[in-house]
Amino acid sequence: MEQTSGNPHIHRDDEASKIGMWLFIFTEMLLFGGLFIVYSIYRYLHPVAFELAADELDVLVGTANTVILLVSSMTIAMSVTAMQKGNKKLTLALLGATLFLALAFLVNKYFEWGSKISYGLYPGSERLHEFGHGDTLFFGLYYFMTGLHALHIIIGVVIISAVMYRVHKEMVHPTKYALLENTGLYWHLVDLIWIFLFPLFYLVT
Amino acid sequence: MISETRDISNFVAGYESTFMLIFWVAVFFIVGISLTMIWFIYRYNKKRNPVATQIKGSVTLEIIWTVIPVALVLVMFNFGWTGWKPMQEPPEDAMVVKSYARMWSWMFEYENGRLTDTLFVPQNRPVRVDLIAQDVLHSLYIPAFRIKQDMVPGREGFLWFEAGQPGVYDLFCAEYCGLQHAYMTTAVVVMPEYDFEEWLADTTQVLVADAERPGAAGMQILRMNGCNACHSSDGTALVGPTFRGLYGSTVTVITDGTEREIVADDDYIRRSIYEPDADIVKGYSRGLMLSYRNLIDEQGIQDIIEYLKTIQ
Amino acid sequence: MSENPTRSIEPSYLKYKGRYGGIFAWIFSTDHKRIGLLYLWSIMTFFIVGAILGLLMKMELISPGKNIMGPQTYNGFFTLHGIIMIFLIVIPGLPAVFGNFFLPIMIGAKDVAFPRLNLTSWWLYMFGALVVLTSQFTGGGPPDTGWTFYAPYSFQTPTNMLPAVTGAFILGFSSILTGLNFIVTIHRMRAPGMGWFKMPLFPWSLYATGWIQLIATPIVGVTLLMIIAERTLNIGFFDPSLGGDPILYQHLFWIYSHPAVYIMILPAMGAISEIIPTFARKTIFGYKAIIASTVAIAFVGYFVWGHHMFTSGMSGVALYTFSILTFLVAIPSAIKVFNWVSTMHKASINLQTPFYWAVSFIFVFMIGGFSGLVLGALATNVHLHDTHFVVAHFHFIVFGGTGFAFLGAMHYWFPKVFGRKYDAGWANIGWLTFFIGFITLYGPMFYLGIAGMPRRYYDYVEVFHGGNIISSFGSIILIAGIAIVITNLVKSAISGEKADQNPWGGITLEWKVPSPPPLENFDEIPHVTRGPYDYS
Amino acid sequence: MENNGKHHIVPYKTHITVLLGLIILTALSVAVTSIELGPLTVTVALLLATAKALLVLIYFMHLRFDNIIYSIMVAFVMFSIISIIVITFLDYLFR
Ligand code: HEA
Ligand code: HEA
Ligand code: HEC
Ligand code: CUA
Ligand SMILES: [Cu+2]
Repeated sequence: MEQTSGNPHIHRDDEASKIGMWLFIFTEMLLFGGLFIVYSIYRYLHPVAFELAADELDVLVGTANTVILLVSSMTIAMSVTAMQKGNKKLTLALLGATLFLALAFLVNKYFEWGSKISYGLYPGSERLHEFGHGDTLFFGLYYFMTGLHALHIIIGVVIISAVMYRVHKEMVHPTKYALLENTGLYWHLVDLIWIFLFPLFYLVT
Repeated sequence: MISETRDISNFVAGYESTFMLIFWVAVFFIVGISLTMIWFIYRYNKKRNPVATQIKGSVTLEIIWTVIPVALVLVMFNFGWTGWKPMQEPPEDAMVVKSYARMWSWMFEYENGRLTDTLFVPQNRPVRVDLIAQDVLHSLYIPAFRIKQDMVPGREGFLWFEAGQPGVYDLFCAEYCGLQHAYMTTAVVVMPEYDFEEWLADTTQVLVADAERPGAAGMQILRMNGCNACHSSDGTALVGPTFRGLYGSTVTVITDGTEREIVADDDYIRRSIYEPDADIVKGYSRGLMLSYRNLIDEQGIQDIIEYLKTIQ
Repeated sequence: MSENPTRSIEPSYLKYKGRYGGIFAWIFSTDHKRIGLLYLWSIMTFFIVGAILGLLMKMELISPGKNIMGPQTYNGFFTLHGIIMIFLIVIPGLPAVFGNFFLPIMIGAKDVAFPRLNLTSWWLYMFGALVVLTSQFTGGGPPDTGWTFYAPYSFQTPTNMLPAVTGAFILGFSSILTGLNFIVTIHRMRAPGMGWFKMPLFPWSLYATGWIQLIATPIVGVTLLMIIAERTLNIGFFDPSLGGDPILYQHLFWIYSHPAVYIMILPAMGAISEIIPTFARKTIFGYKAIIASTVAIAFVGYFVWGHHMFTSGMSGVALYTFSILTFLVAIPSAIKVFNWVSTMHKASINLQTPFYWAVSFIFVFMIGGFSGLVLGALATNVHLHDTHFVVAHFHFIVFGGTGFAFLGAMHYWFPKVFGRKYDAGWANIGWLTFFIGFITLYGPMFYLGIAGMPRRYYDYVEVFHGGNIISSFGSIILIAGIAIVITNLVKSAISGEKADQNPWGGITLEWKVPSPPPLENFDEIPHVTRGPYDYS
Repeated sequence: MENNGKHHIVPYKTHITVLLGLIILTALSVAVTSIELGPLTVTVALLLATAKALLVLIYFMHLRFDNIIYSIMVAFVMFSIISIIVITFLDYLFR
């Protein structure tokens, strides 16, 4: 690999990859930042419709998903600690837990979306257009933002699986675990975004 | 086209003074700095000055050339703001004209319900133009008056002015709005107050010269609604099919995805105008032509058909 | 391999053998210099396409009525011209070509922080470009919205918007990754001794640019995603008939696209800040002031986007704020101009082609900049918005600013990049022709705009005829100029005279390595003790 | 590069405490919704969310234990996001 690069001694710089990861996180924050602008403007323009539409969403499911993500955030943070302490088994177990929670989140989301859609609430649906502009926008944003967020979760699942494999093969080990750390950062970002999505869509009714 | 007279509209003065201020500051700096550079290049050329004097910088100078430009731009800003502010404040007693923009034609409606495709206004009287866009963004722009305002569908806007000189001025659509954007132009006719009143009261005129011809009323409707932007009467296909030879011919259309042949009779014409997306003429795109249900009444449809018959 | 009699026995980056041969030795290379050249060739190709489109538009506009194309074609042309020029040329332009090539060398590093990511950026760039270009030949035909994709027309036009928008999205990604890479490189890989304030100004400008790329580009990314969703799912984000607000689209678009104009100009200013001290043989005047102004432009430039929307019907408060911020963001540019000119004072000027480009850069930049001030003032903007005055403004400052700086940098670093000298006589003739053509082409557009000719007009009324003739005529001179410049450079790159390590007597680090540099730039990472322009 | 290798190890206990804090805050924000606070609802919800976000940033994402430069960058980015939202609202609030 290094030979192709024509650059035989790329030296390792964990700090650099961490800065890189943070910078990437910033771009993600702004990506969602753009959507938060859209959300807040339309909420401001259609306050009543947004509040009523938010009632349609199931607070219980939302809360459950919030807790799921928070716990998963903790497990992945702990897995870094476990790695630093050289406990491979525990690292794998914690990562496995994270993965499991991520999947649980997705399953939850799947049923949530499914019930909304079967109820006739999806972008471009007749029913939504009958409801009026505010609802159309609310649900448009709901699907778009939670959809984009779910996409990030799916990507996260892939990455975490890859990291687990590498931990298992000891390509990631107690003196070289930048990859694990960065995956953790990414996962926390996914959590961070949800922390804001949750109240904005489910709570402020 | 851009006239030198300052009273051509009430906003010319604000524009001119702002422009001139920035222009002269610009001339001063651009000429000054360019000459300085040329002088330095000449004076401090390698040949004349083989050894450079190393100067790291000067805080005093940095402050000077920060503060002076800041002061200058604030003045410029203020000119721009004061020139713009009155545009937001139409007088209460302004005459109101409603303007409708759609791809790619203009229509103006006066207080007494009269409709035209050219904007007629009285001299020396404030006119407020309400802006209504019916499909996409447009922008009403009268260069001679130095005014422009975008027309946003779903939201009402306005602009106002007071014209000072009788005459005919260009009116452009300044926001890109698709194929015929460059042809979405018309004129503003400024008339002395008295002439204007007379013109406005006279609701009988329908292109007097042509009134006798069969179909003249229909043609007038086509012109007024801007149909000619997309439909020619001479056989050329524009955005939509030509009207020439349409009436009574057999048209291939696509209805709900299936192709069929249909004779262009009264019903078909009516449907084409009221529900353009119901039958899409083969080879053309849906969604371009909008329904004219609220704009053309049954009488209008009959007049149009009358006209179409004349160019069969 | 006999390239460098001067010092190194290592083969130059142009010659070394990697794992692959032929073209693969380039398109799979993670060497920052090869990637820089990859960008150079791709950008040049696209530039020729975009420029020819510009030329054809000018031929259409030479007289009223139809000359060589219909309105549909014309609308497609300025859209593609704008997309190519902005997203494929001036945004990547200096950072991707010279940034890639020189950033590591100038800060004394062997490569950028993430070489493989760097190669990925190029691939994304090419892929995005390809996707944009497919829009021309498939579906409903070339997109015709202008490069701004304003809603709601961009949802309604039957033309092939999806590939264009998707392509722009991918290009944004490529741009973000380049910026990210540079920031990390600058944070982590400066040579020992090179503190932040011993870093040359070109890397500084790339650092500021990197930040703009990082925090502005995602906004347009998500906006473009929304357009895609809108066109495919009919959500209604910006569709007034579903309650959406088209003005909000404009906000989002310009939140990115205004900072983007500073992505274009900052590296250009950085390059000028390298050229001037080298040929003046003198420390740059006000090194720290220039850094401060770079950072200030990047920062304040983030909050002025609304000046593109003065006539859209925003609130008065918004107009007030945006107008005043627009004026304030001009100040750092002014500071730079004054510092550059002061650097020439008591210098010892070696008058070479790059210096001509630099001086003419300052000249056209001032014209473009002041016309920007005219547009930033509310009363004048109302009249001039969306007229050819704006077209003149941005060609002066984008093509004039970034373009002149690019060509200046091209000549300046040419010996380093190719290890050969360009033909100075032809280079100067090319510059002069180019300069004259440039002024003739775009100068009259100011007049046309003041007279009221709207932009994106396929056809116009007779009063605008005169100005358009001159302008179209200018475009022909300009081609001649560009053709001379490009031919000269291409010819010299192939068969020019060998250049030595430091033809201009520059003292930044890139002049301390052989021309062309070897694979890893430095045999030994230098230890920096002096300031970047310390000529004493 | 000097930073390679020396890393602060966050004990498991800290993680668990933080999680507890997060869950309490979540419960709080759900509980608050049932109280009628009028326009304050959004503010309270966002304040609670911000508190949660800070916990995640500071502890889970290690900002507290990392070089200060990371915190500065995060603050700068947050500031940018908030500014563009505020500036956009300058248009909508005063229309
Ligand atoms: C490289 C890109 C670039 C740069 C650097 C700039 C720089 C500036 N631009 Fe420009 N601009 C564009 C690219 C750029 N622009 C593009 C592409 C568009 C059109 C987009 C589209 O609609 O398609 C546009 C459009 C545009 C508009 C919108 C016009 C409209 O559509 O209505 C405005 C309005 O304010 C504006 C203003 C400015 C200002 C004030 C600056 C300032 O930063 C300029 C500062 C420079 C100087 C002032 C000159 C140097 C200073 C001195 C010589 C010292 C003396 C100075 C003083 C006394 C003040 N620009
Ligand atoms: C970097 C940016 C850039 C550059 C360099 C240019 C270059 C040119 N542009 Fe550009 N232009 C834009 C960016 C740019 N443009 C943008 C962003 C828009 C707005 C689009 C929109 O409205 O959405 C625009 C719009 C625009 C319009 C307005 C359309 C309208 O509103 O109606 C026009 C009209 O004349 C025009 C003309 C030209 C011309 C004649 C050139 C010329 O300078 C090109 C000159 C160069 C050549 C002609 C060289 C040809 C080269 C060769 C022949 C090669 C020889 C090669 C070898 C020997 C190897 N452009
Ligand atoms: C924005 C462009 C546009 C405007 C303005 C427009 N049309 Fe059309 N029109 C079309 C297009 C495109 C079609 C073909 C697709 C279709 O059938 O909907 C069409 C089709 C038609 C047809 C059917 C023609 C045929 O050959 O079968 C009629 C009749 C018609 N239009 C009448 C009108 C009238 C009357 C007006 C003005 C009041 C008008 N149109 C304005 C674009 C337009
Ligand atoms: Cu209507 Cu342009
Ligand atoms: Cu701008």
